[in-house]
Amino acid sequence: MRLDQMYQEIILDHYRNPHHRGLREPFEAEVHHVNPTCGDEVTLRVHLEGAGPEAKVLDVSYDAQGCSISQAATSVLTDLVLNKTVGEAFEKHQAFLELMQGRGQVEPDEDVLEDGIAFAGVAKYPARVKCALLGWMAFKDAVARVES
Amino acid sequence: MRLDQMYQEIILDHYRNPHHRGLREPFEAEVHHVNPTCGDEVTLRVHLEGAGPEAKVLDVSYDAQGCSISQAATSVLTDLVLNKTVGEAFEKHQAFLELMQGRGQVEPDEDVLEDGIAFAGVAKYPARVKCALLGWMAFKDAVARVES
Amino acid sequence: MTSTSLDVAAIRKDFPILHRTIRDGKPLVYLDSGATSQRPVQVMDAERHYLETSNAAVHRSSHQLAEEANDAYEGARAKIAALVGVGIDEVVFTKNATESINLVAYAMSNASVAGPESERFKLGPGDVIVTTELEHHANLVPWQELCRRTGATLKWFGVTDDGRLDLSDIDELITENTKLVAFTHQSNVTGAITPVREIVEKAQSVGALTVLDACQSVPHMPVDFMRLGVDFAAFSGHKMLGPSGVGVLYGRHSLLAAMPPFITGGSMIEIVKMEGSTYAPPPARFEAGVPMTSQVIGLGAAVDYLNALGMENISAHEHALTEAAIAALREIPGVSIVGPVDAVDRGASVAFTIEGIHPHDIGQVLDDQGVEVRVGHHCAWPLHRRLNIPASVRATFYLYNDLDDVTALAKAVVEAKKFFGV
Amino acid sequence: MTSTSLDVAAIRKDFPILHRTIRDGKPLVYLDSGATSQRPVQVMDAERHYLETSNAAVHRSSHQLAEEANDAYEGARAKIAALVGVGIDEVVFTKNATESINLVAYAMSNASVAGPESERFKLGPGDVIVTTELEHHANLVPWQELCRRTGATLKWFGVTDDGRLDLSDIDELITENTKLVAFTHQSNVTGAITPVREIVEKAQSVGALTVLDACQSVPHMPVDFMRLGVDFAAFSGHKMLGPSGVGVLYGRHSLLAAMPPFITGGSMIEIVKMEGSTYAPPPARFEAGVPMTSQVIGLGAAVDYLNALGMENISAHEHALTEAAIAALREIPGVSIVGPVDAVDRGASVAFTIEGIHPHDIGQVLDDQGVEVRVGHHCAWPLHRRLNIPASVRATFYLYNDLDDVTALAKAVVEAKKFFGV
Ligand SMILES: Cc1ncc(COP(=O)(O)O)c(C=O)c1O
Ligand SMILES: Cc1ncc(COP(=O)(O)O)c(C=O)c1O
Repeated sequence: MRLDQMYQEIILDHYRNPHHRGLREPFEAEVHHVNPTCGDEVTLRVHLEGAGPEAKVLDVSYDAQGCSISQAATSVLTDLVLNKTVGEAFEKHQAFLELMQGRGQVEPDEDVLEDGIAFAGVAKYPARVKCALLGWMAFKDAVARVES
Repeated sequence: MRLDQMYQEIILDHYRNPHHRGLREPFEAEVHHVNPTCGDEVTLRVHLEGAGPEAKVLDVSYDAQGCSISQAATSVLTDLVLNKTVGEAFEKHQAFLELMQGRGQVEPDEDVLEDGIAFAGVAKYPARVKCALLGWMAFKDAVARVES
Repeated sequence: MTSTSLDVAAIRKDFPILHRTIRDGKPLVYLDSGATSQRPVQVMDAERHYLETSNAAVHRSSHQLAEEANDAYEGARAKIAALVGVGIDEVVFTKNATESINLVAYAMSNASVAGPESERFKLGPGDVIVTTELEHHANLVPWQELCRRTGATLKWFGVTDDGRLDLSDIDELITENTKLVAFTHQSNVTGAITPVREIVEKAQSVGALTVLDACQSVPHMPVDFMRLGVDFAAFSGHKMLGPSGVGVLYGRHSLLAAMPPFITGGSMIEIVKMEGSTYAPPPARFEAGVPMTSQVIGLGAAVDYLNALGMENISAHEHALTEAAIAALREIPGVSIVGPVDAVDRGASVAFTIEGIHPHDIGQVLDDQGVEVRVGHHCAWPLHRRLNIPASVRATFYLYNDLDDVTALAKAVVEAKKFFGV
Repeated sequence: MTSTSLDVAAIRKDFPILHRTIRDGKPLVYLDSGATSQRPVQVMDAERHYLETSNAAVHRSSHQLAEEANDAYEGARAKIAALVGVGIDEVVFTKNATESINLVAYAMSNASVAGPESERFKLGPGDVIVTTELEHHANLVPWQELCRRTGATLKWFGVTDDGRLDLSDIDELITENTKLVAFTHQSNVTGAITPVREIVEKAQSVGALTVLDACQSVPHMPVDFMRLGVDFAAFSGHKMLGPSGVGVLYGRHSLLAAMPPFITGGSMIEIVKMEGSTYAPPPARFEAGVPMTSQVIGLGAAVDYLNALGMENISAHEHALTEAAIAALREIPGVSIVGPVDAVDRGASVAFTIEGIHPHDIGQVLDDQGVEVRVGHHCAWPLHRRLNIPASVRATFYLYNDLDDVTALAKAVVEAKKFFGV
């Protein structure tokens, strides 16, 4: 069943037990993003130390509502960026973006994306790509706001 | 040639030598009508005596710019309604309208429409029907304005 | 399995797309006609025939092609007017129902810079526009924007727990200050059918205009705007077997004749000078530019198709499918219907949720089995908020669906539950 | 007789309508492509293929059909953007060029009730909009109405006796008060091509926005909006072998991103609450409602068709026909060309009058011989007034015309003179 390619166990695990969920203090920026076609929403906060690409991501906290794909992707995101520099986090974001927009043609690098490679199957369903990117877009936006 | 059905000699005669042309005094109402698709225009005045259907059409004077069909139809109109009652004039208008909207299927009554029967061929060209009706619509509008 | 008053097997032969498969060879079960319907060969052939024989710019050129094009275009207008019981000159063509509604909203703001002849449509602070909480965004956002432009206030009818309009405060909402009441004929989510006459009578008693969103009614049941008494109504061709890119605005003739234009340009003018222009009578006044010509003609063919089946029969057929779908879904534990659970005054939109699975995920499993439904808020976000659900799954039925499709839906839902282990 | 860089005989095989006859069996000589072009089978087939395989509501549903529909729709957007040298997100689909121009005009009036983010588009008394006396009504009346709504003043470039723009007073017209300059790339009557860069540079020097009416250029020659430097541009699908019911607005991305919406409703929103809504980024912000889906896809196929022939070749071909037509008509006594009599900076619209015969009557005789031209003011009434003619006859050439058509035109004109004895 092709469905199993999309709903890999890793994704369902993150969905059922999301990592780092909840809104925490302290934070420098909070953003609210929605997926207007389906109504999925995420409120996301970042807590950074320092400035520029060398700043460190001390916390990413969030409250979200949405499908398994958007929930799991946000959970994976927190695993990937916590305690990394902003520069490293953005590299991972770039890699995840390429994977998701690759229509299933891009081979993900497990060293970079860790659990994120489970989303390779989602990339074959263009309508769900937005779900997987919701949290990531919010993260990028939040960091940009801290910096501006 | 089918064209000869449209451009009957009577029509071309009225076009070359329009009857009752020019703007005259006295008049009770003056209207300006246009055909917005082609830019044909007519300014038309009526001079009535009395009121209601029994009022008499003492003068119809006009200044017009347009194709042979619109010019000739206005000329024929003046022949048909001058010195008639408004009621009679409207009957002729009605007969002419039916002829023009008949798509060539209506047999015109020469007793009622006189030279107007020459327009039977025009009725086969829907795009030209508006040309033939321009002066008539202006006449009807002008009479209505006198009465209101 | 055949169901009711329609010979669905014969009908399906007219719809080539229904014979394709989805994902790994699953037969297509198309349950998304509420978003857009499929098109029979008769409609596609009518457009093509026009294009291969008479295509020309209507209302502009006067050669033989243009004559034929005009006849085809205006002939379609007559058919469409007859379908909804209105005069030919009361039918304005737009690109979709969304534009139709915006047309009225913008004409009303334009009225405030027009002369006294447009008095009837002027709005300002203190004036009230009333809409409802179950509207499609197309019948809500334009009124929000109109209020923003004019300073008028937006108020709205609420919704009952089973997704019907709550008209209990009609006397507070529709008052002397109310200038316009905009509401849907049938919810595109809950399927609830509005008691139109009740609202119209109240609106008329205070002199308010009425705008009916008929997107989900005209394709599915006999509708007569004249008898309903509404002043304006909007619907889209693509939801009633017709082409995309064509919508309809019905407007009472006396109102259209007094209303300022919306989109301006060629073919809607009377006289144009650099210093200013005057406008043609309706419907031309509201059809600027070269129109969606072949699409209007295609919509005329769609009307022929619907008439040949009979709107009463279509409505009865959909009623039977709705009853069956609600019954089948309610048998599945964890499924909640979003909307009335009886089929009284209710159209063929069956929305639902499943405890423990997000609608997007349900839709994915259904798609994997060839069952094409819509998931999300279906452009009715405030309604979903009111019902405390982030989204829903929506199956919509049309004349080419039958009881087999209902069975396929129920089976796929059970499968979804199994897949997610709930 | 073949003419130039195109194999017209082969091309004509793709256009079924060109093989019909007019009136009593006269072969069709279609010289009205300036009003609307004919459609090749490739375009009709592309639409039909989409409808028979993937038709769904784009940007809404997420099942497999909708996925395929989205890909087809957005794929067409990419092709169209590439044709005119702009970014994919800079292409907005409308129903026709008229709507495209109105979109900008209404967004500017909406800016006056929006927040400071729309400052760039606000207009009021003292502000000036500049247009020209040779515009199509579609690029004139919307600006008249915008001025009426906002209190701004409309000014315009005049026209020379041979139907070109008179830019001699550019420094008086485009000043610090000028907020927008709207002008055509090519006159749909005189065929005169505008020196776009000269106007754009002047407009940019005072910070005014530019809107280019590209209806008569994009179908006929290579056009690159980015290189021309205009801020907005409008054109219609039906004039470039594409379906009716689809138009394009190009907008510079930074401007579209800052501009308030025009038509509001589904698919253009970000968040909708009863109390108010926010809007999606462009191009979605400007595409409310279910779009003209199959028509956009058809337009994509039209772009493929044009590209396969090559816009340079099409332009060269039309240039040759224009030169031949002007030469042939000027040989006939009593005929006056409306527009430049040389073919320099001039497209394939050849308008003319005949001493002593009204254009409407000329058109009738031409039609009787199968020659389909347009008569009237061609939605450019102020231009005709300026040139002191009530109307004109207009022959327009496209890629499926050849020198035989020029000969047929000239012959029919001689016939018309004979018929009316002038
Ligand atoms: C120069 C020009 N501008 C604008 C238009 C309007 O285009 P449409 O009617 O497709 O909106 C046309 C054609 O009608 C045109 O030739
Ligand atoms: C109830 C209702 N109103 C309005 C619309 C908008 O129609 P369109 O998108 O065709 O303009 C729809 C469908 O999308 C609808 O279901």
